[in-house]
This record gives sequence, structure tokens and C-alpha cells, in this order.
Amino acid sequence: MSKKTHVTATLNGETVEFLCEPRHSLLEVLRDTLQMTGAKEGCNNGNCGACTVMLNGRPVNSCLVLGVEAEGATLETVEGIASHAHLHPIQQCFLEGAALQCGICTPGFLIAAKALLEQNPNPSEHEIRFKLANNLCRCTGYDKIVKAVQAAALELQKAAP
Amino acid sequence: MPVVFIPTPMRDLTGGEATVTVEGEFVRDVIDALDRRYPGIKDRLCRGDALVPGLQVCIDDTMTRRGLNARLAPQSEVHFLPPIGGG
Amino acid sequence: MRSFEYEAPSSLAEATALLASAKGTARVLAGGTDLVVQLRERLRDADLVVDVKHIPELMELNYSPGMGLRLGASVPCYRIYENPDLVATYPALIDAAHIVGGWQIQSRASIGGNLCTSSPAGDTITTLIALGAHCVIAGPHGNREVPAQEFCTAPGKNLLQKGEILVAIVFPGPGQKSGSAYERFIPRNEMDIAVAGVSSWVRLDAAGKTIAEARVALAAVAPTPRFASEASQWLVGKPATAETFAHAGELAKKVASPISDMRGTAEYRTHLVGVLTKRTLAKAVERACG
Amino acid sequence: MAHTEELYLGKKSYNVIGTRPIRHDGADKVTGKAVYTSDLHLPNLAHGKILRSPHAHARIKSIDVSEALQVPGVFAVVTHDDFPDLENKVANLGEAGMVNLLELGANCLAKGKVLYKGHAVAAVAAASTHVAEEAVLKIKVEYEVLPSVTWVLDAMAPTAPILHENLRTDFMGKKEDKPTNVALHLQFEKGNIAEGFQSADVIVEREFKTASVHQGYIEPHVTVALWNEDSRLKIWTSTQGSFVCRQQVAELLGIAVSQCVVVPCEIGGGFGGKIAVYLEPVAALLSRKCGRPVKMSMQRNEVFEGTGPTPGSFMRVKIGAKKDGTLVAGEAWLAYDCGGFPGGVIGPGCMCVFSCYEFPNAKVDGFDVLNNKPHTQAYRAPGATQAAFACEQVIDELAAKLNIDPIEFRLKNAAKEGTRRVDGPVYPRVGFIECLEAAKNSPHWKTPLTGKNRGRGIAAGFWFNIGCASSCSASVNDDGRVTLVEGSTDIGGSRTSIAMQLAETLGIGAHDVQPQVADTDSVGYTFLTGGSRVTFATGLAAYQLGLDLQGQMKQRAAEIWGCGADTIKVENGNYSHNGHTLSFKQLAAKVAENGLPPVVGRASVAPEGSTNAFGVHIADVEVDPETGKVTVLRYTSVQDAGKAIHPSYVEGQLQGGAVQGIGWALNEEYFYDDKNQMRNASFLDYRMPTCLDVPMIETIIVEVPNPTHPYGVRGVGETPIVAPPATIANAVHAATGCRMTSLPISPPVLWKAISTKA
Repeated sequence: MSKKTHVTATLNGETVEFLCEPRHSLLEVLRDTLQMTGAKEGCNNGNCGACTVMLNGRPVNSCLVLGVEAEGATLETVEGIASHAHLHPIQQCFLEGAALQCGICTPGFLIAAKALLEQNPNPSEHEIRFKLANNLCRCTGYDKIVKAVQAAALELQKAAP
Repeated sequence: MPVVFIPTPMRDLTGGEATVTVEGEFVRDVIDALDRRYPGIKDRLCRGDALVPGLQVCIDDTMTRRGLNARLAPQSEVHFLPPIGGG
Repeated sequence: MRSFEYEAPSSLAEATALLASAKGTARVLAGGTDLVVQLRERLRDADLVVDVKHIPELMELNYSPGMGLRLGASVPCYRIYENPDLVATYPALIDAAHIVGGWQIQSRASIGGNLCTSSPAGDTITTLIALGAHCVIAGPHGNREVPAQEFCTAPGKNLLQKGEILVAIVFPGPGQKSGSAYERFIPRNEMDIAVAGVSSWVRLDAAGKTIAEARVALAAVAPTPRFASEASQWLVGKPATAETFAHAGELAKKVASPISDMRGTAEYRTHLVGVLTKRTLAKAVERACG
Repeated sequence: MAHTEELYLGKKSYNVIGTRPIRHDGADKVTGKAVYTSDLHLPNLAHGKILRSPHAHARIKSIDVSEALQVPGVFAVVTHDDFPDLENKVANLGEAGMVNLLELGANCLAKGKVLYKGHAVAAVAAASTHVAEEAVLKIKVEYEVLPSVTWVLDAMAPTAPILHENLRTDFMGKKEDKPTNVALHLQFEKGNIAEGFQSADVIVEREFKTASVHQGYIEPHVTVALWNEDSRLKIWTSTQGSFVCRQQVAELLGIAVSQCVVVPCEIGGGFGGKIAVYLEPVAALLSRKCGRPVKMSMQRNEVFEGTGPTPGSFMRVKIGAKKDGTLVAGEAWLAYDCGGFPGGVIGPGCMCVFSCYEFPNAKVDGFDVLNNKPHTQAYRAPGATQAAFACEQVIDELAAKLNIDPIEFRLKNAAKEGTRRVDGPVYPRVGFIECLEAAKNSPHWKTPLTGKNRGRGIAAGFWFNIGCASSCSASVNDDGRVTLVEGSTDIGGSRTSIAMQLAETLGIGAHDVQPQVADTDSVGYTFLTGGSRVTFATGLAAYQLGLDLQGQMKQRAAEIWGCGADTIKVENGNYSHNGHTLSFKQLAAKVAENGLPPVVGRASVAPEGSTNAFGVHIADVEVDPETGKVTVLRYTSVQDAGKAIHPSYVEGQLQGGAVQGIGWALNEEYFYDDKNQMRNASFLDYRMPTCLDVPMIETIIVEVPNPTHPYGVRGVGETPIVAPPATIANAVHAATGCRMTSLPISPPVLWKAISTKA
């Protein structure tokens, strides 16, 4: 076992500090050390997207990031999407559109979809499907997920100044 | 009287008969009656005091889990089928 | 995952020194999208992992129409396809950067990392070959440059020596009337490994009718990505027509020596080389005509 | 149930049923708060890892764990020898089938032999998963590698390597006398096929093959077990059935079921693959040995290689018809593999192959065949999808030969009330004809498909509705909201569909019921979530529970008003007597104010299973003739839901099943190399569809009420996966003229077919 490294990062707007071995993935750190279990492990090799989090403003598979790489980084997880006890429109649209069944892939989809809409507020169906292709869902057949993202795009556009 | 549908592989015991009408209020009675008429059939259908694993009784269109204790109506059809599970 | 040490040097000198002096196996970590998986699955091991993302030269993206592109080895894919200059000038590179894994992967994965993984199916490597890129390598004894097509030596292997590090990839300016395209064949539409892939670059004559220069490179059909030299040379002086592209495809097939595996049979992969060569040449020419 | 039928069947308007409330667990699931098993962190938790076989078939000569035990941080190591002596005993897991304990135990940890690559051999508990993983590598196993076999027909050959020396073919009670890999031979016959085929004007006969495919749930298997010093065993796990899990674990460990409590955490998908236990008994053994709670979770490759896919198959189907399109005879020969242990899904395969049509004469032979793959498990309508792939393509070909529209051909022969199935029983009221009519009238079918290399296909599918035991209880709170406790693990929104049925019965709102899925100590026995049973059977329990609560509320009202309970009228949740009316909420408040006994209800049911749900699918595809790649352009799924309780989640089942089926049709397969090792045990190479691979999935819900349910519910979860591979294959045929008889219809295979034909 190699020595643990001290890491300081910003997680959902708060400063966090943790110790981790170099071999610990960011996903392990989030889930096991910081007890932020919203990001899920589906494949542990970057193919399912269930562990998607934002790292310095970009969506990443946290299973493919080392915890030590998070030094000084800004992280956002599904736990940080809702604010002031209110669901984010994208969360609300997933609920109203029944865009989840078992829910295990949902945190990853929400992060990826939110990142997409922040980058492109009015994506086409193809763009949505292209950007969400790194997130596997086995329950819904994607139809309601894509529709929920479309609905969220409209909501966010309405809310925009 | 209930009509028992004889599974194809057991028709060697019934002289090729595909259906047999026998008296019985419960599946258990029907099997006993069958065995009296066609000795050996109970051995194929039952293990101890239960249906052999892998068989399930279907009465008319209803799969039942009551096995030998399932009750029959006078005009019931009795089928012995593989169990259905599901995902 | 086996235990290892981690260092994040901030200069090239520091990095090459760490790599050269490491006891046991040292590995370079760029985006980690290959390395972390390989370490976890014990396909590779490491005693020391050197994170090179804090070295300025490896994160540099510098383009000018005259000089071409200098691409730091660890620049993640998204910085390439989100750069409007590059979208216009190196479309094959954009094609490839867009399909390395999914969006999340592209936030981290780099062209340099893809090259150093040296997979026969590496999506961006053929593009480097087709675009005539050079690799800048730093080592304990100084720098050297090699053409991209010489970099990979076998599946998962390349010519980097102990202590050496890939610093950047240098692309010549695209040239007038030139265009390029990368296309791979995969059974899904994303998130897949190429069954076969082809990058084509062409430069047309002033009239835009005849191919003045061409480079075709193939992925996933040999132990390393391959430059299809016969096809590339044959194309010179030929009219930019469907018949030409198809014939070039036939010539490119000669370079393919694929294996049969779960991704497809050797016969199928060879066939795909023809199809993809034809298609990428057509697209490259279309782009050249702008 | 006659009275309930009179009360509710045929009722057209409901207050709650048929609406689309937000699911009760929704906020938890979109904020990351929902607790899945993997999210648990218990004090003093140890982490377990499994050592798995590198060979497809080998005898275990010895296992040496001594070095593993020396690794710092290792707490315990277990092998099969840590199980109590398991008898060759069959445990009845209800309609999940019969489970031979010896085999179940030997699947959890190999006994004497490994039967597939990935077969669990030993397990370690340690301070962290990393330490456990290192220790696992230090376990030394000496194997004698044996010849292996993975293709079903090879496994049936007389020269095949034998997996189980003592196994003899069971021909429905008759035993063969030679060692074999054929565990079971089933046979069904109706009428006389020889005469039937003689009277046919057209006969089509074809052979089909399908590869093993996996359920592909995104959450890997994970469990936490705590075997306490007081001998109580507590298991938190990702399971489709907490009671069925409890029963398997207790039987394997030789303890009473009541000694074990299973806590069903939120579950990240199952589709039939999370019924059998894998990690639970192993974690329990480790916990007993090390005195700590032990968490075990699989990596994705372990899920593929160590848990049950659905069978690979070989099928031969022959069907004859008259010129006017009347089917006269059908014959099917189906061989399904079951992996390393007997007991696959050939039974339902045989029962479903001809289940959509009226066949005067038919014969079906089915074989359950052992081979060196992981032991198969249920996967959504287990066995039916393969059978439909075969039958529906032969039907398609017959219709084309007779120049009859494929929907008209199916309508002419459709199974309906009174049709006698090949396996014997006669259908009650079913909705196949309605589904076909709906397909015929759908916007999709009515829109002509144009363009090169394009084709449209249609196919039908059928599955059962298994019934079985369900329990629930509830208490009425002072504020009039009802707390519902049920035992069906919720994989796709079922707690809402159950709560809605209770709310409807009580005349209150969907969100006036707060449902929770309880552990095995906190709710009555409830059979698993599977077999399309939950909304049907647990929904029935919720309905009965509603009647119980309503009866008690009437009694309380009677006490308040000083009248007889039978004089109180209840309508839409309002209780009235003699000019007084109290809403459910008002009455609940009065119960508390007046110090009356709280209203606590319960219900338990065990409805018998029924024949059930039909679906019809339509697909438009475009084929790239140069690469053999198929793009699905448009897709419609039509299904009889009896009554859709929450239409969004019914649609979700139809859409999810369709996309799983499209994956099965086009790319998914266990790819074996020449050493019978799976080469693609990852989500990268086992290509499940991404959202970029599929179009929107249009749905049409047909409602032909199920006569055995008070609200007419038919389970909908499984039928959606039955038709897609056949639908896609028929569409590919329409686009290319190639009849694709093996799954998957992957690009290299289709390209080969197209180029060979040309």
C-alpha cells in the first residue's frame, strides 16, 4: 500500500479535503471516502457513464479519474444539481416524463444532460443522443430520457432572461 | 368428470390416449384413478407426496401452485406443464 | 488495482528524470482513459504513475495558418473539436477527436494518449499519419522527432524508450485546396472500437478536379495503424471521381492484414478498407472543394 | 372473486388509475439520495472478492488459501467446503422454478469442478477491495483442464464432453440410461401433424440459431451480509425478490428462514437476472468467519462471466398453411442451452413457440442442454424471444408465399378466447386480435415506407402473467394519508402502480398513499418481482387491502355516528350516513380525535397465474449493403396491458423491452473463442444499444381487461422483448431479401449474406 496523499478540492461548492491512495479512483473517493454515493458504478471502465461527474466544468467518468488528480479541482455531482430545496428543471422533467425506471443510470444522465444544455441550450434530437451515448440505460429504451432533455431545454429557455 | 390431458411422453402408458376422463375432486384423486387404470403413471408424475419437480398443474387455463391439493370442478381440464417463471 | 506511486511534475525535465530514474515500471498518465482501465484490469502494471497534465508543453494547443498545428500530447479531445480554426483546417482530426469514446471520455482523452496506447484500432492515429504529422519526443538525452507513421511498432507498443515522453504532435499546414476525413466502421453508432478505420487526406490541383497529393492510412487491419503508400501514390494525378476512389480502395486493401476476431472476420475487415477508403476520399475531396 | 369483477370490471373511468402521477421515490432518485446496496456503509465493514475460474471446464485438484490468509488486512477466506453439507434436495421457489440446492451451492462456489469460465471458486474478505483483490490472486488452485463445449448442438452430440457424470435425460418422468448433457426432453402434441402437413398447400421449414445474451442491468450484483453473534443473518442486497433470496440463502446455509432477514435496497435493474443468489450466501459465510459485515460487489466482467445469461439456442420450425392462409400444422424442435447446471427455460420456450396462433395440428420437442457457459437465468419472457424469432419469421415467409398481408395472415389465425394451445390449455379472453387491429390502424403501418435498402417488418409475441403470493399492509395516519408497506422490490416504478391501486380503491389521491418496500421481517411473504406479476398480483393485494381499510373506516364512522357500519355508504372516498358526509381525510382525523383504535389493514393474496399479454411490433430499417449495418428508422410497440395503471410506466416497459430486443437482434452476443472463453465481457464489446442507436419508440396500449383482476390489469413487463428480434429480422428481409436465421444480425453476418446472395 502506498502512502496516502492529502487532496483539497471543491465539491458542489464546498471545500473538501480527503486522503487517498494514488490507486483510488475519484469515484471511490466520492462514494467511499466522502460518502457522496450519488455517482454510481456500473462498469468501472468508462463504458456506461453511471459515474459521470463534472470535473472543472467538464463531464468525466469518475471511475477513470484518480482521486489524486482532483487536487485543486472543482467537482459537481448529482447531489449538487438541486439548489435551495428545489429540484433543477432537468430533474423535474425527468420525474414528470418518467425518464427513469430503476434509477441507477439517472445521476449520470442528469449530469451529462445538464452539461449538454449548458453548452447548447437548444440541441437537436441527434445532438442529445450523440452527447448522451456514453450513458447506458437498460430500462427505458431512451425515448423518455431524450424527451425529458428536450422538455428541460424548453423549460430552461423559458426561465432564461 | 375431469378430463386429464396426458403429456405426450406418457402416452406410452395410456396406450396412446391423449385425454382420459376420470373421477376426482382433487388432482391427487385424479392421479390415483389414472394410476389404477394405467399403472406406472403416478411414478412419472409424482415424487413422494408431491408432483415431480419441474411439473406444474394447470386447471383449465389457470396455472396453480396447489399441486396435488388443487381442487377440480366437475368439467375441469387437467394439464401437466413445465412451470413458468419469468424475468 | 495494484498499489503505485503518483507524481505530477510541472516541467518536462522533471518528468523525464522521474521516468528515467524510476525503479520498476513507470507509466505516463494523460487523460487516463486507457491507462486506468489497463491498470485496473491488470493488463499493464505500474510502480510509478507520472501525471503529465501539469507540464505546459503537453497542454499547449498552438495553431497558425503558416506554421500549422502544434498539439500538446495531453490536450484533451474536446479542446480540438471546440476550436473553430481546427474544425476548418483539419477535419479528419475533428472527425476522430469526436468519436474517441463518448463525451465524458473526450473531456480527458488526448491524441497523444491515443497514440501512446498504440492500439491498432486507435481512432486518431491514422489521422496523424494521413495528415503527415510528426511526433516530438523528449528524453533524458534531449528531443527527437519522428513521423507519426513510424511511432507504433506493434499492438500496444511504440518506439518510446525508458525515460522518454511524447511532448507534442506537429501538423504541417493543411495546404490550399486540401481536405481530409476519418471514418471508422463500428456496429454501434458510438462507444465502440473500430472494426476498420480509414483516414484520407487529399490536395487537389488548382482546378479542383485532379488529385495533386494524397495520403491514406488504415486502422484496425494490421498490428499497427498503416500508411497505405501504394494507394496514396497511385492517387496522384488521378481525377477526383468515384471510380478513382474505388480503385484506391482496392489498392489500400493490399496493405490490410487483419485478424479475425469478435469484431469481424479478416475478409470483412479487408472489405471495409475498400468501402471506407472510397468514402473518406470522397468526403475529403468534397471538403477540399469547400 | 366474482363480486369484485362485478364491481370493477368494465368500469371506464377511474380517479387515479390511468393518470400519470410522479413516482413516490422520484425525488430520491433524481437527487442521488436513493440507497442502493452499494451505497451502504456499515461500521467495521469488510470487503469481499471472488476468485473465478480461468477455464471453461476443469476439475479442481486442490485449493491452497494459505498465502492469501497471510496478506495483511485479510480477514477470512471461504471455499465450497464452508457450506454445510448440501443435499441433493430440490427447493421449491414457487414459480421461479425448482432449485436443486446442491447445484445452487456449487454455482455460488464451485464444488469439485468448474463448469464455465468465471465460475466462482473461492472468496476473500479483507479491509478493502484492493487488499481482497490482491489476496484473491494469492489463492493457488490446481486444475485439471477438461475438454469443453459451448455450442448447444455440439453439447448434444454423443461425443461431447460430459459436464455431470450422473445426469440422465428426463423425458417427462422417463429417464434415459446414458450420461448426457441433455437434462430434459419435453414434448407437446396436438392433433396429427402428418395429416396436417399433408393437407397443406404451402410449407415453410427453417433452422434458426441464437447466441446467449445478458440482461445487462447497469447495477452489478452487490450484497452486504452481517452474520451476527446471535445467529441472526441480515442481508442487504440487490434482488428481485427479498423472500426468494431469503429462502435460497437459508436453505444453502442450513438455517431457518426466520433466522435471516433480507433488506431489499433500491435495485438497479434485474430483468430476471437478479433472482438466483450468487454473492449473498458467500458474503454470509465470510461474515460468519470474520465477525464483520461483508460487502461484495461484482465488476462488470464478473457479471457477464459469472451470472446467468439467457440461452443460446438452435431451433427448427416447420409450418404448413392452406392457400387461403389457414394454418394447418406446425412442428418445432427447440434446443436451448442452460449453461453449467440443468434447469433452463426450454419449458416456456416450448409453450410459447406457437402460442400466438390457432394450430389444429402441432408438435413441439424441447431440449434443456448443459454446456460450459454460465448457468442461464430468466431474461424477460424467458425462452419466448428465441421461439418467436423462429416462428414469426416462418409465419412472415408463409404470408409472403401466399401473397397475404402479414397482419391479415396473423388475424386469420390469431389465438383468441377458446383457442386450444399446443401445450393443452384453452385461452380465456385475450387481446391479440385487438393488438393486431391496433397495429393495422397505427400511423406507422399506414405510412408507406419509401427509399432504397429499406424494409418494414412486423412480428408478434406472447407471455404469461404468473400470479403468486403477495402481501401488504397499511395504516391510516391522522392527516388522512395512508402509509403502505409492500414487499415487491421496485425496479421500474411499481411501488407507484401499487399505491395507485390502493388509492383508487380508497377514493383518495395517488400521493395520499406513501408506499415503501419493506424487508422480510416487516411485511408478509411476497414472491419476487418478475413474471409480469407485480402490478397484477401485488396490485390485487393492494386492492384487497383497500377493501380492508375501507371496512375499518366504515366501522369507525359507525362508532362516531352511532349507527351500523352496514348503513354507511362509501363513494369516491366519501363516507356518508343519514345526511352526514365525511371525506376519507376528515374521517381519519375524527378517528384520532375520538380516540378510536387506529386503522391498520393488511391483505395477502395468491392469485393463480394466467395466460396473458400479446404484443405486436413494427419496425422500419435501412440496411447499408456495403457494410451490413442495420439502422432502425422507426419502431412501434403495441401491447395489451389489460388496464394501464400508470400509462407512462407501461410505455416505459414497452420501450425498454423493445430496445433490449433491438440489441438482441442486432449486436448483443456472448462471443466465445476457440478455448470457449467469452471475449467480450465488457459494456464496450458487449454492444447494448446506446441512445444514438435507436429511434423514439412509439407505443400503443391496448386495453382488454384481464378477467382475473379487479382493475383488469395484465402484467406488461415481459412481452415487450418477445417480438423485436423477429420484427427486425422480418424488416431486414424486406430491405435486403436475405432471410437472417441467426442472431445477432450483426454487420459482418448480414454483409456476408448480402454479398453471397448477390
